[in-house]
Amino acid sequence: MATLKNAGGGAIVRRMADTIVENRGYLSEIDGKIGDGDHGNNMAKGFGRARDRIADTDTLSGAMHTLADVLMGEIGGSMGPLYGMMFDDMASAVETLERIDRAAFGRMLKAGQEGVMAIGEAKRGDKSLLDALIPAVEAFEADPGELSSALAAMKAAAERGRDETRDMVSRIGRSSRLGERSRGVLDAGATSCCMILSVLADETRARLA
Amino acid sequence: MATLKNAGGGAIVRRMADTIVENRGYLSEIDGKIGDGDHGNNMAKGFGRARDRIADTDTLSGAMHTLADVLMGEIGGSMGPLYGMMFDDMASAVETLERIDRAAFGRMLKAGQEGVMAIGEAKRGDKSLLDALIPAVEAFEADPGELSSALAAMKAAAERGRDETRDMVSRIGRSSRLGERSRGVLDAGATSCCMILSVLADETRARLA
Amino acid sequence: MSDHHRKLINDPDTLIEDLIEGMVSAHPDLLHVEGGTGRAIVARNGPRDGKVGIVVGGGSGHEPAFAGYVGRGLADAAPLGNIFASPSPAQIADAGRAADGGAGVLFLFGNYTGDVMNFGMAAEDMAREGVPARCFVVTDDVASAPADRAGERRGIAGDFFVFKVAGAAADRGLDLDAVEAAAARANAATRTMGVALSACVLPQTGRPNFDLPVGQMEIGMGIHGEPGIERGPAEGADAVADRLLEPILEELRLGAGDRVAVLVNGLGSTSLLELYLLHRRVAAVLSARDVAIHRSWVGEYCTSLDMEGASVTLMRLDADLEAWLDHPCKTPALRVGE
Amino acid sequence: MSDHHRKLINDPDTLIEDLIEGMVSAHPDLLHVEGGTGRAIVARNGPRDGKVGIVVGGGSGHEPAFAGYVGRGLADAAPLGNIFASPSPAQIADAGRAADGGAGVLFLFGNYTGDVMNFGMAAEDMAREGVPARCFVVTDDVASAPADRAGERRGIAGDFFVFKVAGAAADRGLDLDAVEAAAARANAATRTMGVALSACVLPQTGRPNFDLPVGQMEIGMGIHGEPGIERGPAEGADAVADRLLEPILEELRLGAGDRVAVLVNGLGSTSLLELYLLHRRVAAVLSARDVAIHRSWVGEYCTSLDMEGASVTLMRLDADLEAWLDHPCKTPALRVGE
Ligand SMILES: Nc1ncnc2c1ncn2[C@@H]1O[C@H](COP(=O)(O)OP(=O)(O)O)[C@@H](O)[C@H]1O
Ligand SMILES: Nc1ncnc2c1ncn2[C@@H]1O[C@H](COP(=O)(O)OP(=O)(O)O)[C@@H](O)[C@H]1O
Ligand SMILES: [Mg+2]
Ligand SMILES: [Mg+2]
Ligand SMILES: [Mg+2]
Ligand SMILES: [Mg+2]
Repeated sequence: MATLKNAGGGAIVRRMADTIVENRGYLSEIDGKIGDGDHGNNMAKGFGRARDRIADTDTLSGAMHTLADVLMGEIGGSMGPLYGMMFDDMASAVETLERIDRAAFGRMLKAGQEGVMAIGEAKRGDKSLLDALIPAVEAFEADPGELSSALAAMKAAAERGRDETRDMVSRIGRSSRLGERSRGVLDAGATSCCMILSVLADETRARLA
Repeated sequence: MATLKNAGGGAIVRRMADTIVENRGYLSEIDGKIGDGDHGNNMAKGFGRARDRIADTDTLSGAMHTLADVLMGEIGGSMGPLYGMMFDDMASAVETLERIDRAAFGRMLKAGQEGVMAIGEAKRGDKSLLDALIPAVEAFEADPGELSSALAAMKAAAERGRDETRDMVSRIGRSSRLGERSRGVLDAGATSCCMILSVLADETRARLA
Repeated sequence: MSDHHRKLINDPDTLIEDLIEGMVSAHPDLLHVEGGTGRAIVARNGPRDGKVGIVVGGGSGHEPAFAGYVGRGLADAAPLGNIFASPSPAQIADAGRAADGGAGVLFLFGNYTGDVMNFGMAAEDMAREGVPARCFVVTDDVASAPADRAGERRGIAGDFFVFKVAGAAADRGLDLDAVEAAAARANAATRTMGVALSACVLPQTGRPNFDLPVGQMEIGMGIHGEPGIERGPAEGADAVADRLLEPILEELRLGAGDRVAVLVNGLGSTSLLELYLLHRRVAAVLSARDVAIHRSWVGEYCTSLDMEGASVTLMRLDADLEAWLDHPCKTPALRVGE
Repeated sequence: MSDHHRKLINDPDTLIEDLIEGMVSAHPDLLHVEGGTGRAIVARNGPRDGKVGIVVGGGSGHEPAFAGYVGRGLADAAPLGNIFASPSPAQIADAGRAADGGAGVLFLFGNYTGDVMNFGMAAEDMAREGVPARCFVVTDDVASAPADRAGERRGIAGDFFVFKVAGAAADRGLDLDAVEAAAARANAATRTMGVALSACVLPQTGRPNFDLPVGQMEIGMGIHGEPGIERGPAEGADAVADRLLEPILEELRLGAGDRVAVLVNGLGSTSLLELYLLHRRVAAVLSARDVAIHRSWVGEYCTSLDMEGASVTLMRLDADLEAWLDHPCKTPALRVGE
């Protein structure tokens, strides 16, 4: 059964960072509709800075720890703690492993989800990044196939989850005071979370051996 | 020989005020090119306020005194003193007269010009309202015909004078620090002065008896 | 013609570091930087043994808030976040450590998810180091939630009064419980509502952070451009002042004989002339109800970069709040007393 | 979508009257109105027998200038003109009479045709009433004429230092000649240059008073939007600070051991964040030349309504200027000393 080598996973995290930095303007624009228009700026600052400290040859867990340290230690904002906890807990779940198999990958995803929920106290349906993350983790678990198949299911579910935030009324964060006016636009965090999970799925699948 | 009745000349000053108020935006726009963009606002405020205190039946000299009082007492700016002195001295030159003939009209214009020059210390060619006023007064004097004809000459000269300010380099007021950059646009004060003299010419000619 | 606003900044990546250097260079007698993160601005003459440490903070872009309130009698330190983003726990803890005089530290900040999480994490970190640190969340923005959910409201310009009161209480030697209680009294007595007439341009990108057409206003908009409660054609000074006052007066139930402090705050590019016109109306409305103004502040105290707009804040006074408000302080943005 | 900016004003015809009511309502302990024109704002605690009266003024639209500088230790009174237009002689004379304490009155204002004429006429009127009144014209704007015609220069934010010095000299009891001489020393030691990144919107009409495309800047622009010396693409904080400093440093011939006061002034909608970035560079450049900063002010002290832009002013200090600068004053816009 194909697994992912922990070593060399730094490249995956660097591709994530590339995607976030490329989408800086887009993510800020979405956030501007019902938030304060800075999601892309904050994210690009954190991921961009982490990218400079990560080598392609780093382990996946090491790279995620570095990313978490930058987000939580230097970036602040909402994303510092939320994605900081997510990547920190994901990293801790696999840091002792040389190779990450389907089961370990699933534990890693689940740990990330729980990390976000512990610090942010949001639930599914609140119109947040959890609306991409939770269904993605569920789909990964539920998929009957191998790791590659589960990753594809995860990515598809993240995209659907992101799209579903469009019709939600926000109950968390900056946009939660808008009531009905928050309906009709994507959630910025769900959009960035979907990007992160998509890169994770694509880059992992390309490295399965 | 046709002359102008001093009584009822209030209507002439009120028409002047109408014209200035109507051209508020245009005069500010011209001033904006090489000045601070407020010439129309200041003028409209002063002339508009004076208009409310003048009756059509007032004497020309009385109406000009009222206008001068408003300009000098309440308006300030550059135009308060300059046009204030002009109308005050014009009014004083004819205030004892029942009818204003060509000679008296000429003395009135000359007094206005001297009033402006005494307070503002500008000369012809400095790119100011004097570049409309001085040639207009000269043309009035030089005209061989009756009052009506002299008024027509005055109006035409004021328009030429105004147009000539376009090619001048400013040596006075706000725009004088621009050097060559002040060339190429009309002077705002010359433009308003030409409006004032045009209305004075037209309305006087319409009332000659 | 481009629509890209070039702001008077240098490298966007060093924006906050440049700001900190600028503030300290302008007020070297009042401010300096402490701690490894380089993000904590500390009063030269504030923190001292036995005094509760006062830390105020949040994202940048609200200058003079928050570092402008650092100085004797007000805040001991402020950690500076990025534009519109909470500082990180490490940056906050730097400020907390600098402010600590052995009597505990109070963190005061506006009610935003990011700030709640980051300050909360910093307070936990400090507790582990043996420094009792508590969080106090300002919730003055009446437009951001109904009265029965007042605890969910955002903190905006009312920070000014809550910080001032907490700073004075600490400076007078009250203990951590009492300082927190003073802040709570100030927060309970303070209401703000704002109006925006334009978006603000994010200095890093040169682009407005949302869309608000010229000639329109948004009532109740937040200081990061969070949408408000109503959008419509912009109105004049008196009409806008009346709209902003209405919910404030209703909630504070002000009547004859009451005393208030007033803050008319500019969001960035509304002229002082306009702010004075707003104050004129506020004073007239209060006077018609026989409510006395104890003190007013008119100017830019909590901005939203270069947003056009303003807010009105009232704090309903009692004898203690009045005394804390009048307690001397000396900071870059606020000076009170002799 | 309309391009008409609705400003937070009421009837344009009562704009200045509303502003005056607003200022007095916000600072009743410091300010009141005297005289029949209703346009003279007077210090409650300023004018007194035997003191030279200090009157500062000019057009409105530069708030807090000029009435914001009225108060004990600085100006005794300020007549308020219409937006960007000198007050009239009658309005000026109201201020002059209120400021008169029998030792003469000094009128201080920026060098503009309108102000020169109106203040000059007012001084003549007062002289006829038996009050010796003199005019002092501030000429700090290096961009407005070459050094050999420095007397023709405009007065802009440097007003701040010249007014402060004259106010202190009068408060210390100097006679009219000596106060005038102090103002002259301050003016001779003060240089300013400004930059605009946008036009200002005239509140009465809701329209910009000239055209400056987004992304462009004009170096040397006046505080009424009078064109400057160069237009080009907008630049960053350091580059702009360097440009503004260059002619100032050259004219003031500042070198090792010299001391200066610094004013980084916002024109209306440039954020305090940006102003601090400018100050950062000013401080760095001065420090590289071993020039010491005695004191700095960073904020909005002489605006141009809501214009985007800033100016940098330096005053080269000697012992007297420094003492006058440090002399206490208490006004709405400026407080110095204990
Ligand atoms: N408590 C929370 N739990 C999970 N996600 C959250 C929470 N609060 C906010 N978010 C996410 O944060 C996103 C906004 O992020 P960002 O713009 O970077 O922060 P801020 O709102 O502080 O400016 C939202 O779109 C939402 O997905
Ligand atoms: N000394 C002077 N003598 C005559 N006209 C002058 C003088 N100074 C300025 N002006 C005129 O004033 C006009 C500008 O008027 P206005 O815009 O109302 O005043 P300000 O320049 O004070 O804003 C100029 O176009 C010029 O014609
Ligand atoms: Mg955001
Ligand atoms: Mg003008
Ligand atoms: Mg934010
Ligand atoms: Mg003007």
